[in-house]
Amino acid sequence: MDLNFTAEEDAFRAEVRQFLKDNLSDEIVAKMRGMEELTKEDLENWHATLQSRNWLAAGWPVQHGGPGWNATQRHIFDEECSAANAPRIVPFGLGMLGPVLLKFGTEEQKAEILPRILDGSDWWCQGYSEPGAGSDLASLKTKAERDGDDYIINGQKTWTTLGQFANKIFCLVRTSSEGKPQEGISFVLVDLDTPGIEMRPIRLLEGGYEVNEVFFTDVRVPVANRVGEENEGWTIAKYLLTHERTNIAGVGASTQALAELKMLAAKVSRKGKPLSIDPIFMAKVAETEIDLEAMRITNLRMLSADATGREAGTVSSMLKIKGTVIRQSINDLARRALGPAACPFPSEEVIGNLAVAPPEAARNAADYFNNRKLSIFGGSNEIQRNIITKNLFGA
Amino acid sequence: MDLNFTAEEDAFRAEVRQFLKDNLSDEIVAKMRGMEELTKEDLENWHATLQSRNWLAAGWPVQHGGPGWNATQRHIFDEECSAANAPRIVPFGLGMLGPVLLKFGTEEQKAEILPRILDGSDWWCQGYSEPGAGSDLASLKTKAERDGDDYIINGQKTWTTLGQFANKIFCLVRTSSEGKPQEGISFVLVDLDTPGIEMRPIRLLEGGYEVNEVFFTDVRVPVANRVGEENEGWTIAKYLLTHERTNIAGVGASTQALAELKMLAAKVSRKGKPLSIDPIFMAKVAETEIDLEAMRITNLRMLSADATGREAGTVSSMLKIKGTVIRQSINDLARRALGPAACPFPSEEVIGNLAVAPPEAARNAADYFNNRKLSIFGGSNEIQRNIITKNLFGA
Amino acid sequence: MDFTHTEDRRMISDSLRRYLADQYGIEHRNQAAYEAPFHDTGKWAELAELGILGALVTEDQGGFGGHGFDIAVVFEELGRGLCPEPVLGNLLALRLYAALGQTERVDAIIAGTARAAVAVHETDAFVDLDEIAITANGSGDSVTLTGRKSVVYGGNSADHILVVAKNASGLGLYEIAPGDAEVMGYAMIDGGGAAEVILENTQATTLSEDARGIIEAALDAGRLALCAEAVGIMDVLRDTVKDYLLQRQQFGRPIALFQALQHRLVDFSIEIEQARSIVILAASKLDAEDRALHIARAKNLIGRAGKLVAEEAIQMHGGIGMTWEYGASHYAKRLIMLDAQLGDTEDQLRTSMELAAA
Amino acid sequence: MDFTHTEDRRMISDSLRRYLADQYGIEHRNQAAYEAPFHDTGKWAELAELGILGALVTEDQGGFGGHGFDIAVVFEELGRGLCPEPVLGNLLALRLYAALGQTERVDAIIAGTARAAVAVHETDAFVDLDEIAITANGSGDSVTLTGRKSVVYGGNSADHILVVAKNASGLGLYEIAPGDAEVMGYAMIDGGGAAEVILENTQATTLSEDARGIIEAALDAGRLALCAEAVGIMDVLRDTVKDYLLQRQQFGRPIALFQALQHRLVDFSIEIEQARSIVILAASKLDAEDRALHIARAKNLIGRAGKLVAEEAIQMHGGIGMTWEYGASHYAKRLIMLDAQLGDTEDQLRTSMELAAA
Repeated sequence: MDLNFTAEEDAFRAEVRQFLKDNLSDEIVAKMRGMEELTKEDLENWHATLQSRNWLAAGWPVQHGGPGWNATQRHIFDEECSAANAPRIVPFGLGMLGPVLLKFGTEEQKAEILPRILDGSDWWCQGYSEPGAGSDLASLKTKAERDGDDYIINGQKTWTTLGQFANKIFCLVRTSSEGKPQEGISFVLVDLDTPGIEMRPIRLLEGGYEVNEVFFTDVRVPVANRVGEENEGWTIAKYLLTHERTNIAGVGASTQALAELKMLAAKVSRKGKPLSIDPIFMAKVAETEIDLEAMRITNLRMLSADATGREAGTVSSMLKIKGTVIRQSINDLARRALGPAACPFPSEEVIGNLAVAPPEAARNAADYFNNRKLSIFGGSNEIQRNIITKNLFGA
Repeated sequence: MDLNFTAEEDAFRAEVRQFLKDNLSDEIVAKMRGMEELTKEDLENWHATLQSRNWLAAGWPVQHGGPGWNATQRHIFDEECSAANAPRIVPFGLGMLGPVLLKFGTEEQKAEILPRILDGSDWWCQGYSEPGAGSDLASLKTKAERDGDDYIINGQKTWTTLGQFANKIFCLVRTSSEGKPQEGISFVLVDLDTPGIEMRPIRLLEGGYEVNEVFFTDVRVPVANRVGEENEGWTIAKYLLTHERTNIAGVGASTQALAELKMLAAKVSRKGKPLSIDPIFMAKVAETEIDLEAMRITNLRMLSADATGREAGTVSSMLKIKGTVIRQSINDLARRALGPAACPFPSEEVIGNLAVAPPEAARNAADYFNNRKLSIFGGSNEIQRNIITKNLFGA
Repeated sequence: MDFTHTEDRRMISDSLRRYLADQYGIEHRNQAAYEAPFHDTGKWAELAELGILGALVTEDQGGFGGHGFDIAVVFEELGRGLCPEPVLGNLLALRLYAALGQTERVDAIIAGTARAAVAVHETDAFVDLDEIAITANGSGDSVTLTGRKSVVYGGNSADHILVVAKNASGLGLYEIAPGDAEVMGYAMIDGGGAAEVILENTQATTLSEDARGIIEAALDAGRLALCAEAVGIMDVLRDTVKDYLLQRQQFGRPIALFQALQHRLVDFSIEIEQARSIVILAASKLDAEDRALHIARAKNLIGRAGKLVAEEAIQMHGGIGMTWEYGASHYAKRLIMLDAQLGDTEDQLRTSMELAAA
Repeated sequence: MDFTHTEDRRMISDSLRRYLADQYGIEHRNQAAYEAPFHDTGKWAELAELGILGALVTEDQGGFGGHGFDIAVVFEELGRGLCPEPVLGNLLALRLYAALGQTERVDAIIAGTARAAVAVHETDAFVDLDEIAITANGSGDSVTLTGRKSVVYGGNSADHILVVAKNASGLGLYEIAPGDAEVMGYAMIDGGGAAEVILENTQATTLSEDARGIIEAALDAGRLALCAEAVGIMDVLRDTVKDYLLQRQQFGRPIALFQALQHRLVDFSIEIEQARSIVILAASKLDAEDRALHIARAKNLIGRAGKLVAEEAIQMHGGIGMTWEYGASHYAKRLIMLDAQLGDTEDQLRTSMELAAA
């Protein structure tokens, strides 16, 4: 048993920290601390900054332009990025499509697509969920019918995150209605400029805009755009669900959010005293912090074991559930800390001129509401419990 | 809206309180506060005391020897009994079999059995659950086969509370295996002296003895001992499950337990201060007290509505669930209040000579463990949730 | 004991429910709630006509209600209809004007011809009146006020603003004309309007130099109102979840058949009944000596139940519960945010612990 | 980073697990645990032979372990086997004797030829050393002690009792022979022995007049031990529940198919992993400067997770989980009660809040 990082790992951490210090602007840090939506430009600039150091595609092998990090290095990188309030890397191309192509793509697909993800030529988004099939992916209805060398796609996708910034979408579509529902699904890549595609914004409950509906009407896509075999998209979908594990618990982001919460508690007062010395409130903060400490170790245990298969599914589902519970608990406490100052709708005007709350906390309530998504999107916590159940009972 | 009791009701309360003051011995009160098991004699004496005032069979009509109280009077009586630390009336004859006979029994059965419950000649116990059929009563297997004017009973019952004090048992038995599982059940009365019956104690996890297994081997019971029609026992079972509602929430007992908890918190200390001024502990006490206050009103609302049918089932299941959660929370806090003084096994010797805890609190941990039964016995909280679900969805 | 409302209260409850259902649908609501003045002035007049403001003070005071249950029935319906009108701010003002015998103001508010708001919160005085820092300069007719009052409910659309401020004898109550201060209105995140009120040597009329008692009573009336509003909201959310579970299919069957969801629906339904009960108790105590304890307890339970119901309602809806377009998400948002008004779950817990120990 | 145990630790863990499974079945355990001397002296000697006591102190001190992970692996197995032997009391004593260089005592305990216990708790000093009231009279060789020490773990079967008492320089550590005091032994509700130790001018040997630091360290080692024991217990309870759900039929199918139970099993399984993680962290910190903070945090989390797991395990078993005869009920009981030892969930929370703020 040794919970310490090696000297090399510590050196790597120092290198990352220095890079972030040198390259992350105060403006971006302020936006991140204030939970502001980043612009497309903000995100593209940050991607480019990382790519300049070859650190953008953290999970990719060296020959395809990744840094070739192991799981521990990636973890250290994630931790430092969170601690520095760096923007999160947009995962759809780098963390999702990239690994899929690396495993299932043809050489042509890899050669054509991967470089364009790295250099920012393409911004990918995800076409998985449908209005009638959220967590139950196998029941998806969007159809791709073969017509010569093309598929004709008809249907609707939803919850497409940052689709408004994207020029490409990868989709699960139904290419056959025979057999089990999972059996007739294929994974295809679609250019969002193709005629027949319409993207409509979905406004989230707190007022923000980050997800979209995507409508497909007779959209013609070359069969060559399929990744993997026809009707075998389910394998890819499952691979994606369990592949991206290093940051599923969100330990770094929660650690940062907890630090902000504690600073906030020292700034606001209740009954004439700083909230940070109120035992009832701080007991909740302390227990949340303890849970987070434990999860940090759980996360390291998983990294270290580098488990595969069934057990990996269980652990990553556990981290997803507990990680979201902890993050949502921090959000809840941060909103509460503000008292009635949490009430104003956090418009630019309110934050800029009215300063009802400490400015970096003005979006706490909005962030609380927005982060209710964490336990719903990407496989709801209920679905995660079902997955764990199956593994527990060996079914 | 009027939450006040009428002048008559207040007068009735005063009368009950005075009676309890005059008739409840200090010895019994001390045993109740100390959560000691009462002896058979203690219970019989208390029954006799109440019966001397005609107050024993609270739910029975006047012509059968009850006081003819309405639901509010019964509630007041229960509240005062709990507040005075009076023993609980043993429910099997008075609260369960009595009402069943009043509704389903023949005139002969009523005339023969009811007076013997009132005067203490008979002590009834309950033969419902079976090892394979706890909350799923319909799957019971104990068989009663017709042989002339008798049934021959074979099988096993379990969780028979205070069976060790009883001379009679009422049972659900299977008289037919045709149709739905509920359809072939009958309700029969059995003398525990009948050859072929063996009662074995079940020790509960905290070490106490209050429940039993009852084994039936070729036990011969006259068909005349059946209540209701053959194969229609399910109707009676369901009636019993929803009939006894006035005290299902246990508000009185929880109120008394909470008062004891608060007294205890003032007696014990943490970090040099009385636990009763520790905000972290007392916050939990306060929230439990608030929940109990709310449940007191929920209970009164139900009394007042005197609901029947589906809604009554929902409300009584809700009260059962929340009532047990609150009571168990009080038990948990009471055990915690003692710190390591909760550790000793509460033998007579420990309580009598060692005085590790305040003597009236020495059984707090045992009581905590024993009261885990509250959410399991008498229809587990899971079964109650299923009942409420059915009613919510109108299924 | 009697748990049925009087005929009069049932009537106002029924008519308010019908009015909001017919006239204040969720789309109109969401428009009104987030665009200045963050409510619908036309509807305000109609609500006044329905008598919902008169119901908030007694006959002696010029209304026709004024007891705990009057406030409760009105706000339960406002909750059920997710009404963003500034009734809370006007309730506070009405109770204060009425307690001080300011008949003219009371009548105008009841008639819907004037609106008022009460400025209590300061940055370092969220709930505890002892911490209020703004101090009245001068006395009698020539009083000025300087400082900032924060998150004044309905302050953006008020014709009169009552300001709570310190003075030599304790806490006083002062009236200002909004035009004499800087009033910066904004929408709240759950809709409806509030304002920052910045006072700088602002001329004020002294209404009372020793108003602490009536201020506490008015705030408690406001807390009761919020609790009752929460019950109306929770009833809607329970029904919405129930309907959604029956209608939504997953893995080929309605998700209402998934036992894990069933049991969670049951658990929060139980808390809704607990919430209803504690509001009944608190309403019955609004004029009693132990008012403050019972109100604090009620708002603590409502805070806990509300959080459970709101979060479960969003979660059990899945993605759709996260959207602006779906009505239930706004109900959930309001349910969460009302906890922050006039003292939240923990504030009320501290208060009830102090009062119970006293 | 490396989350695998050393070969040595795996060996002692495996042999202890096998020994307890083979030699200390639940029926024998329940007999030994509740009949004086509340453990099995024969088995104690065998456990000593297995080396489990030697594992609790370092090589320098005469043992062959002594680090956090040594304590953790031993106690995790003691938990898994629900062992009622007085290892906790002897751990505390060993750590103190070893810190003071009392080689003879250390060797005797490791060899299994002597047992010792540490008397800390008093009626008004459960966890906080500042509140200890018993004061040493005299100094050096002629010290007497008067007062009552409460719930001394393993005190009923100890050959030596270490007493924590006040003196002029702070907290001292004194040794008494049990025969010189009144030692009233009893079973604990979850099995195993403890004692009240009543001192009346009891002759004592001074081991240290300034022992606060080593006492705190020893208590923290005890807390870590309890946390690790809890993890072993929780693993057994999870497996037992899992098996029971698969085997128990209701309404014609295994109750493992009921989703509400599935999701609850998942939720407490997650807490078990969290518990395992926090024990690893705490074990790694036993010799570190921030030991006290990490130990307090671990025992707080263990208290919360333990309560959830124990209560759910009983509940999900239904009636059978309520019985003495069924093994899991004893595991649940131990899991609940160990929280009360050496400072419970709330005590540890207060401590960790104080330490984090310091």
